[in-house]
Amino acid sequence: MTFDALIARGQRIEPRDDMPEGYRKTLVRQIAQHAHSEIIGMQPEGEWITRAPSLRRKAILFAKVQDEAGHGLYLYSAAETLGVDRAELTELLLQGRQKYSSIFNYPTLSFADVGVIGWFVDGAAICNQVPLCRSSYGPYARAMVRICKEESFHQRQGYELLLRMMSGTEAQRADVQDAVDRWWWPSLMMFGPPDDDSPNTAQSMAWGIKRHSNDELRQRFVDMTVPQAEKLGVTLPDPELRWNEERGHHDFGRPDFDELKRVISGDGPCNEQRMARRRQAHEDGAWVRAAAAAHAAKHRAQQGR
Amino acid sequence: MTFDALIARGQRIEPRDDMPEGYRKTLVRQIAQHAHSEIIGMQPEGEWITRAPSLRRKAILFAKVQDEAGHGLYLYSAAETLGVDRAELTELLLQGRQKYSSIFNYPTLSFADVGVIGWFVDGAAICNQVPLCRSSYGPYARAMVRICKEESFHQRQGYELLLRMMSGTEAQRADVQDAVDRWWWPSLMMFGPPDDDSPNTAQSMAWGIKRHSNDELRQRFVDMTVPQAEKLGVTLPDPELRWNEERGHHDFGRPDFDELKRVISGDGPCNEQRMARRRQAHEDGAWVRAAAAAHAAKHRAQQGR
Amino acid sequence: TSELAALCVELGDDALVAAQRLAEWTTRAPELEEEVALANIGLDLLGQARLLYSRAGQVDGTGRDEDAFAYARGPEEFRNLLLVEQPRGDFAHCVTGLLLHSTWRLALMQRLRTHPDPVLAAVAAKAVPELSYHRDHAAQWVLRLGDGTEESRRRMLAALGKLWPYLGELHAAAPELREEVEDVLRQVLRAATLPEPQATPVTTSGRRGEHGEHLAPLLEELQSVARTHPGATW
Amino acid sequence: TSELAALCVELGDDALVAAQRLAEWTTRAPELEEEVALANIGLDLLGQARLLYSRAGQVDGTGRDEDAFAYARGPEEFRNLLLVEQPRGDFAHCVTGLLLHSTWRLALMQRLRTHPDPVLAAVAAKAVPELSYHRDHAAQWVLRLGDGTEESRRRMLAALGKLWPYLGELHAAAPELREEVEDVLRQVLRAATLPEPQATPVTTSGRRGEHGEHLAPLLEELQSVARTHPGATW
Repeated sequence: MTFDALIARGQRIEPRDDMPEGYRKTLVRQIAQHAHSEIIGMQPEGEWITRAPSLRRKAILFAKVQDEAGHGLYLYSAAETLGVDRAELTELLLQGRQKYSSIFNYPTLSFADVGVIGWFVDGAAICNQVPLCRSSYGPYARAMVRICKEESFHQRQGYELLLRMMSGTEAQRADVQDAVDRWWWPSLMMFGPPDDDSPNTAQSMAWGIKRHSNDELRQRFVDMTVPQAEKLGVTLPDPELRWNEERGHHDFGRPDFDELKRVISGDGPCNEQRMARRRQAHEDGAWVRAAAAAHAAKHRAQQGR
Repeated sequence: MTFDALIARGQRIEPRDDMPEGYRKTLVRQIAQHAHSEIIGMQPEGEWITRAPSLRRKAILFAKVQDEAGHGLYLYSAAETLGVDRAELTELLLQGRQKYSSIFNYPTLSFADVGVIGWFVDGAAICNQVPLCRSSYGPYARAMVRICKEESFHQRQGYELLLRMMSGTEAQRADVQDAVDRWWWPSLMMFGPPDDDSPNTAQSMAWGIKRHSNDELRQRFVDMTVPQAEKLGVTLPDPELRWNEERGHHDFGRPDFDELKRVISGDGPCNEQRMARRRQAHEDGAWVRAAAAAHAAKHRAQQGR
Repeated sequence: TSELAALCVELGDDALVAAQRLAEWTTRAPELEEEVALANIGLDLLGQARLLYSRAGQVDGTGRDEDAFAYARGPEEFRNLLLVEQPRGDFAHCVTGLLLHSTWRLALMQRLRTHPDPVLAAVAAKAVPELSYHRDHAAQWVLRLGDGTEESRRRMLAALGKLWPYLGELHAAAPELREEVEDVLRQVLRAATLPEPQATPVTTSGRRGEHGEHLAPLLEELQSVARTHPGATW
Repeated sequence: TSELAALCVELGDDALVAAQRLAEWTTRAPELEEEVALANIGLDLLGQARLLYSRAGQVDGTGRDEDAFAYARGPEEFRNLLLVEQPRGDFAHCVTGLLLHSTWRLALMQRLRTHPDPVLAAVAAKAVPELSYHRDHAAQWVLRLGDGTEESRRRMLAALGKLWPYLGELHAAAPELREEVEDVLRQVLRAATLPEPQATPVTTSGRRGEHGEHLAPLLEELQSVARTHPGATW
């Protein structure tokens, strides 16, 4: 069956199938960006593993950040089925030629941020990604199934941490509200520019790479999050936020999309720091990777002919 | 006047005077070792500048560690009058071919250590060094005058910190006693091996480089320190320590000179750490020193002829 | 007077955080002379911080002493510039940060010498010669490194690229100093044969409490001993 | 039982401190697979620490929970081996430390499976397969690095030179394991074409509370959030 016929029937495209070059390129870019986001996304929370205030929270956070490394691995593998390799994609990231999610360029300032990142950022990621489990590209869709399962687990853990903190001391409650204030708008920006300023959406939807528009997903996230915020006892920092009976959805303010552009183009509070850390780890690890390769080559030479 | 005549009259040897090669070599070794001790000696206290528990203590400690760098500078300059240069001596230190005082190979574990180092280590240094203000070699003697003045200031500040801590909380008093317990014996070892095992002492005394034997200086330190310990309200960890009416001195136990040998030969708790830090700073600074030299050379080329 | 107290706290926080970063250089400087020089500068700034905090505690009505400001506030209460909280970096980073901060602080302190509060005016008068030395020291190193070896030039350019955006924060905090500060910096760069960096200015500011991830660990270390010994005297 | 409690605390402290050092590798590992592997090992050790602390609190009569041991003790109360508190170092240092510690701990836990205390015996039984994996993982890296490139070999030799002396501490803590531990290590070195280091064993020991300067800052970081929020629930 041809590519168009498979897409039309809602069947999956597999690596061996023919596919248009535009489809392949768009997918590589999207999957790579997603993989990079998992890896860079380890940083904002990673610094808190050594500082987690109980051993149980330390174990939960350590495991979560480990899962993110695992997600990165799945996704780079999915990208490799499209004829690129991980080292190549890593180079593109380090040269700033491929992006990662803007959200990870904001600082984590207290342990409450760990909870709010779980609640908002993993929550937004789930809204974005659950539809991708039905992506037209098979390896990507299958990776998303595993990833979404773990991320909803992370989201619950984040929210549960916040519930505990809100039943704690005054200082803890203040930390939670402060973290909510700082992460709310950046989280809304995770869904990308508004639909009227998102030129590639139509093609991606036609190809079955994307299933919903940015604004639809943003609305879904807001509707999901508002009752959780009420239950938690925090205020979302948007005076325009209210239930619209007619639409059956919450109305909400417009995120500062100029800020989103600035952050994506490199001028967020932590862009440089995140890239520097990733680059440093890559450079510091070069001799290790070289040694592993040299050892493997020797070993092969001895064993094989 | 000849070297021997000057020494016999108790007059000072100056850089332009003739001197026996053994005298020169002994002095270079001694001054270099002293200079290295000042520089390595910045490390045990230096780590506490960022942690000092009040701004006043932070300023005092910052200034003290700065003074030690200054002492190193004076002493390297004194050594340079004997025809060696600082870079050369630094190389010898980094290669482990010249030593520094064994005391700096013990760890500083609490802020009380800062006080006890001032009290014991600067106190012992003063006992060692005051007689050196009358050293037969002029530049060394003059450097010692400045250094001793600053060190007795440091000693008073250390002791004053301990007085304050002893009038503080139970935990503070416990920290002081613990620091005293850890630093007492290593401080006694600062005076070197016992006289019957110190082969170079006689020649050094004849040359006027040394004025008192190791055991005499050790006794002086003990006699000076015991009443200070009583006033402070701490116990010196030596069951044999008591006043000997007949001798007019305190009797005290024998330090573990095997430990001293081990620490001098490189196996103290922190030898490797101290050397690694010094080496790292030297290596990290290489490009800066190279740039300064290159800039100066360009500048001279432009200005000159 | 609450404005005066806020100003003293801001300038005190800048000085304390900058001094703390300089203290991190202890035993790590590229040469002994530089150990002495960096400690001198750190001590000057620490001295300024102490006077400014004391004044703040007098005029804000709380009667807090200098240590209350340094040891009993969390990172969210600090108002220091983002410029001074950046991690230590290499020596090019050190002298570049010092050049930017001391140039700006000198221009400000020169004006504050005529502040209506006589105590702040006196602190400023004392600070001016100190800061002139800091600025000159930094400028001389920028010259040497900018016009030294290939490596030192590369490192200077990297440090400039990294820190220049924080000028945006300085200018936002004191627009009236902008021209003077930029003039001085341009002169130094020219003498050092360095191009003026083209960098987007930061829009966040430590003056509004919008700190990065590096301030909290810095204060954690600064306050660690004091906090584990409640009720202690030092 | 006070002996049992002390043993649980010692082995718990080793595991916690080692896990903390492994956590420092997060986002700094040489490749992604290694991020996952080091976190796995860290999580195993953290799990062991939690079980051991809980048991210690049950049998020492204080009823303390796991967090009381981790967060409410100062460095002078920790009994971890000096080996595990050494600063992070490079990756050769990481795998060398892991090899020494896991080889020793595995030998010990194998014996503790028959300890009269059924809880400790169960903890040990659970730990044995975990530690076998840790040891194998470390040994494989020692092989690759020892017999890899010139640089990796040089770094392996440096790491061995640095950490081998701490075997003295392990042997002092458990003389009965010495032969077994040395046999395993010699095999790994031989396979990695590395010479056995000639190093004077350390004579100090973390088991007697004789810690170096690195433990206090490690705990300062580990305990910082917990200590700034007294009375909090997490």
